[in-house]
Amino acid sequence: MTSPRLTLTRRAALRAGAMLPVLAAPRLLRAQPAAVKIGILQPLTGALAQDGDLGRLGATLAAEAINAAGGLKELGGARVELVVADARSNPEAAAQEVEKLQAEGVVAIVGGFASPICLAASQAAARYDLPYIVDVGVSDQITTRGLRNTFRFAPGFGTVTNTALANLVRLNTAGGRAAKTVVLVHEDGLFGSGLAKLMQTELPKLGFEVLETIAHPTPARDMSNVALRIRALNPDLVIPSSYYGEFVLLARTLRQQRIRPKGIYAVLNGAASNYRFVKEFPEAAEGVMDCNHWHDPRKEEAVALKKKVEADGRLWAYNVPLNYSCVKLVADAIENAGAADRGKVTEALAASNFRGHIMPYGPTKFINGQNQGAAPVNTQVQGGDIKVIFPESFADAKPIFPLQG
Amino acid sequence: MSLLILEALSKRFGGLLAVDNASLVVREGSITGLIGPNGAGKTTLFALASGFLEPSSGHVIFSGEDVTAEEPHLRARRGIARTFQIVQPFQGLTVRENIAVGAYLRHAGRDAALAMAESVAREVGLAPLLDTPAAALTVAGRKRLELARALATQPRLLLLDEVLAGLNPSEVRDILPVLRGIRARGVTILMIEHVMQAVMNLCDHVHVLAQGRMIAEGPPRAVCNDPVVIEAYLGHGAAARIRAEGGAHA
Amino acid sequence: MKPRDLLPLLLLLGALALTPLFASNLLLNFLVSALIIALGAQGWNLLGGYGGQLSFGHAALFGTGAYATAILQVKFGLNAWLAFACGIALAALAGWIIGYLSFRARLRGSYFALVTLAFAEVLRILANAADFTGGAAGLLIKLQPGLANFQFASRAGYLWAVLACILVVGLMTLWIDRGRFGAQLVAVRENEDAARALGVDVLATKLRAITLSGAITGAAGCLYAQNFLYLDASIAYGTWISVELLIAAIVGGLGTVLGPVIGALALHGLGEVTKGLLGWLTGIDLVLFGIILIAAVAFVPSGLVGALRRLRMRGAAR
Amino acid sequence: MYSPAIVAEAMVNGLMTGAAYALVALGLTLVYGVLHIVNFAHGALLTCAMFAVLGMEQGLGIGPYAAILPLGVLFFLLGYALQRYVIGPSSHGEDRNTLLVTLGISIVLENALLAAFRSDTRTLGGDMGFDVVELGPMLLSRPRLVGCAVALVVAALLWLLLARSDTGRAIRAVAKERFGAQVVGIDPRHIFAVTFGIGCACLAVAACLLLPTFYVNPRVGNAFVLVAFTIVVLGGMGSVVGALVGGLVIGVVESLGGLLLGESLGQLGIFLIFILVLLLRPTGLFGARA
Repeated sequence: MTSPRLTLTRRAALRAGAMLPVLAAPRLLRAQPAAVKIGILQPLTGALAQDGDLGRLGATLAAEAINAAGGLKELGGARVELVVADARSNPEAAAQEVEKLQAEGVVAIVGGFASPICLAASQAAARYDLPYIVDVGVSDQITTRGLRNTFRFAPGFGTVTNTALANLVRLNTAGGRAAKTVVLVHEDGLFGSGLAKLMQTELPKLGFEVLETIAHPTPARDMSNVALRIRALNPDLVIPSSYYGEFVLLARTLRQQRIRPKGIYAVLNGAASNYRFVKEFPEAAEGVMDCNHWHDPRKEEAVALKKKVEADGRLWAYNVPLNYSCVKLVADAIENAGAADRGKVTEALAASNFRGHIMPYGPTKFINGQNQGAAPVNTQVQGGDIKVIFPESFADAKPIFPLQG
Repeated sequence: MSLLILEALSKRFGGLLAVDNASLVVREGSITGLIGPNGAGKTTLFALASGFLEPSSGHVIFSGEDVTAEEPHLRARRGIARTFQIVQPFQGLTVRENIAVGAYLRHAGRDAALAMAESVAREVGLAPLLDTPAAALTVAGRKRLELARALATQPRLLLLDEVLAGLNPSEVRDILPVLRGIRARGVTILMIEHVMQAVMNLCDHVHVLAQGRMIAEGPPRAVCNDPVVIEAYLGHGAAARIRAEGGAHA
Repeated sequence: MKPRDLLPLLLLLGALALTPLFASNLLLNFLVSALIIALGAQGWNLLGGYGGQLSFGHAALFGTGAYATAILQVKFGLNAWLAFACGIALAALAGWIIGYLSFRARLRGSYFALVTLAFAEVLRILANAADFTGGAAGLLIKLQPGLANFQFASRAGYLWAVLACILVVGLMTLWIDRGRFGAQLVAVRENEDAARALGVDVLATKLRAITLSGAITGAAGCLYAQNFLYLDASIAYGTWISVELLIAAIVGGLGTVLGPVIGALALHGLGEVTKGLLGWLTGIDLVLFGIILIAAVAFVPSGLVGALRRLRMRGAAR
Repeated sequence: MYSPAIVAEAMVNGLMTGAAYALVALGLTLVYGVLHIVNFAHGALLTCAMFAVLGMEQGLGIGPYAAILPLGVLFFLLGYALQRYVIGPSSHGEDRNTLLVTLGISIVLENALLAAFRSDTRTLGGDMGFDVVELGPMLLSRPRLVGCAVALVVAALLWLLLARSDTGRAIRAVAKERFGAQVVGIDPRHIFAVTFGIGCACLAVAACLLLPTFYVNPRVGNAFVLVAFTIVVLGGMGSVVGALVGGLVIGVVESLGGLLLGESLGQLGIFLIFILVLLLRPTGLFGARA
């Protein structure tokens, strides 16, 4: 590991040399400490570009907020500068971009979105002991590899599924045990298949009968057959885990085929808590529940941010508050470390006790890189809006279940 | 001693009987001609002999062995080489490289194959053009190239499908001694030819194919005067007319 | 082989081998990625460039190599070097099977291209669904730097490993180029009937080519797995890899020894340059990349190696 | 395991999906049959057309069915220009170059759309997608029924065009014997461009019919490309009737495969058919024997 370090410093020296004329402007040099660079790695092109774009939006807003509030105070008001890199929706490009961010001299990297990208990028970052904060990637492999540099702020598969199941049981109990049979619909990639596998083993233990598990590819051209099978099976509950386009197709087809299960209980769904879907297909969306990442509606900062994003004509989705929070988390760690030094920042992250984020997680506490307080939220589309129904502590609506057919 | 025997070959394409019970014998060391009007099935017969087509019935016997079901490349190894009526050069390669492909059949090494290619090129008069791309050759050049590639496989039997067609008389004159030279080296030749001057000059024995059937065979002169052959070429009653005209002139 | 024939290959690879002395890790990483593609493209080039059989499905071979290496290590605890060798062998076998089925059916041109594409897609769907490939979750090779594990702490190790493979394949290609098999393969590309008439066993020649091609492209897949330590079905068997390999080989120059290497470096370099120039507006960089690709085909139809040759000849003529 | 009613409905669904596939495949098969090129830009062009439909509706208030004619004409011109001034001249008549050029075009189009519209998945507004026609126990989507009917009409028109019109004869002449056609005074470059234009017009129609029940994002066309290739091969490259029948067959196979094996493995069925057809009868069901 010594030779890369050497080249690194040499390169850094060269860069500094190249920048000398700029920095030599004396007033600037004295007035402002060097900006601290944070790498933002998102799939901005390719299949996942929609999510990558949302993630970038959240991160950008966080940097603006930090800088507007006077920058990093412990570092003499240093500004946060984001270096955005495009993972091109594939892990290889992501790993390559990590090298580029490393060369840019970032102090940490935030993002990834998809689990394969997070896995490859965090491993590449580990070679440089570069802290990597996973924004969304839910695969539990991410935090079980023993990589010291990798932190996940949001919940992983295990936590999400457990919460989803616990809430499902509560919902069902409150609804007079209306649901006994379930059909799982999932996309056949890492996220959908993984989730379905967990559900398949856990649901029967909780007294639900899984009638069928239906996998579909992304992109899928047609959901009519999935709808047909659901109609034939006539389950009380449909649990879909798909990306945006496919879930929209499914919901529309179900509606069109007049298939009305007692509930659609999505987990980590790409559309069920997406405002575009709710606005464009209010009828298909009505009553759909989702257990997913969601901002904390009790926090003023979160509400204000949501307003701002919507006022700009942009979409509000969970990627925004998650990336917003992750960037603020890194900024907090830098402040605690007292320097833009990656070793110290890693330690600060590991010991972090950060409350300034806008997710409903409580103060951060990382064990083996996983934020222990992280938990998903249950939402339901009610009256054309997305309401929080669980946890009850900050729910702004009561669940409607079972739906009237 | 007969080198190639085609025994009652038939080839059917759907409803069309292209070759109908045709038999033929090529004696070792001979130049045998195969003539016949257009569409008689000569090229089909060649394809059957060289293995590019499988006969519907009948046998192909080469040097005493039945090769009816053998793939063309295996027949080439046995010593049957053919040229194509529509020349098929390897367009992207030079003349040398083209001929070398044939030479590699008997020579595994590059140097030996290239040496062979050069010597064949000299034999057919392509030596000055060795490094020309095949695509740049004239029609005559391409015909020679077809011949050279086939020769480079060091065949015992050479099947030549109209190597003289499309050449002008002086080009034909130039190539006749080449063919004789090849025979003199002990290579047996079976040729499809329309240029009768060449057939008369070269062939020891001629077979005539018309509408897929063998209608005559014998020494060239005899065959050319055979009324059956004349009728096949010129239509019903032609032989009688020619005889009558000949009589009037005499 | 004359030393003169070897010179360009040795010079290029030698120069690349020296880059770790001065280059940053960023550049080394770029080179490793580009050269893995170059190696795969060398495999594609043997079949597509020399043999004229344009495959759209080399991902089938790349992915088989990659999965074999990963599965043998992760699930069977095999040593990484042995897994590498097995990966190459299995990819060669995959090549032979695909070749046997399609060449026996006499598929050529677009038909062959499409059937290879379909084979790759079938493998992708199966790998995504099967358990022993890790299914959709993919496979993670444990990060354990060490020569015995075929993992290197420094990027230079990977670079040299890839370069060594490229050198071996380059020498082999040169040897083929100058020998009987090469002449017969090119003859098959140019005209199958004529080749057959000259005693070339067309089926066997194509099969040899696709098997070798499978081994080479499979080796690239193995190296990919060792380098990134993570695989899933769309990485290993995705259409993108087939496309990258064939673009690199064609842009570099079909049927040339150095073409795939130069093509892969040029394309990856171009990708980085356009990204650097225009990365601020998502997508615009790839628009420029596409335009340059089209322009390259329009103005340098014989590939970069062909263009370089012409330049040199023009220089010599002066 | 499923009641006959469900299986029957799946088949009807498959036929309706298949009709849309057939339209996409029609353009592809025509271009292949005449130009002998595998057009990699087909998917990206379909995406373009779908964005155009969206733009017509949202920008000009012209619904997808009203847009069929103007977009058909527009895409004919676009396709004509692409082939005449980009693909033709830059590929020098070499298959491998055509391949790269069409690939380049698809990269350009896809990413230009990405830059212009971002990667969001969009749908046509309104609830047109929910219109159903009740047929016994079956609820059939009205837009998809319309799509099916229009696809049949377009295929019939195309067949007529090829069989009866002068242009059609010229196209067939060029497809069969490029040089011969040239000798009798047909300009193959013009005919190639016309063919490509017709192919693109088919895509525009397909886009108009797909969008009411589907979504669009800058990569959506790719979902249809491989299946369109399968149809082209199954039907026989260059055959209009083949593309139509092939599309319907694939639609039904996919639908039943999806029902019985699951959507993911159902896709496998398509590719296996594809491979088997290629290996056993490469000229397809309706292609001329090679």
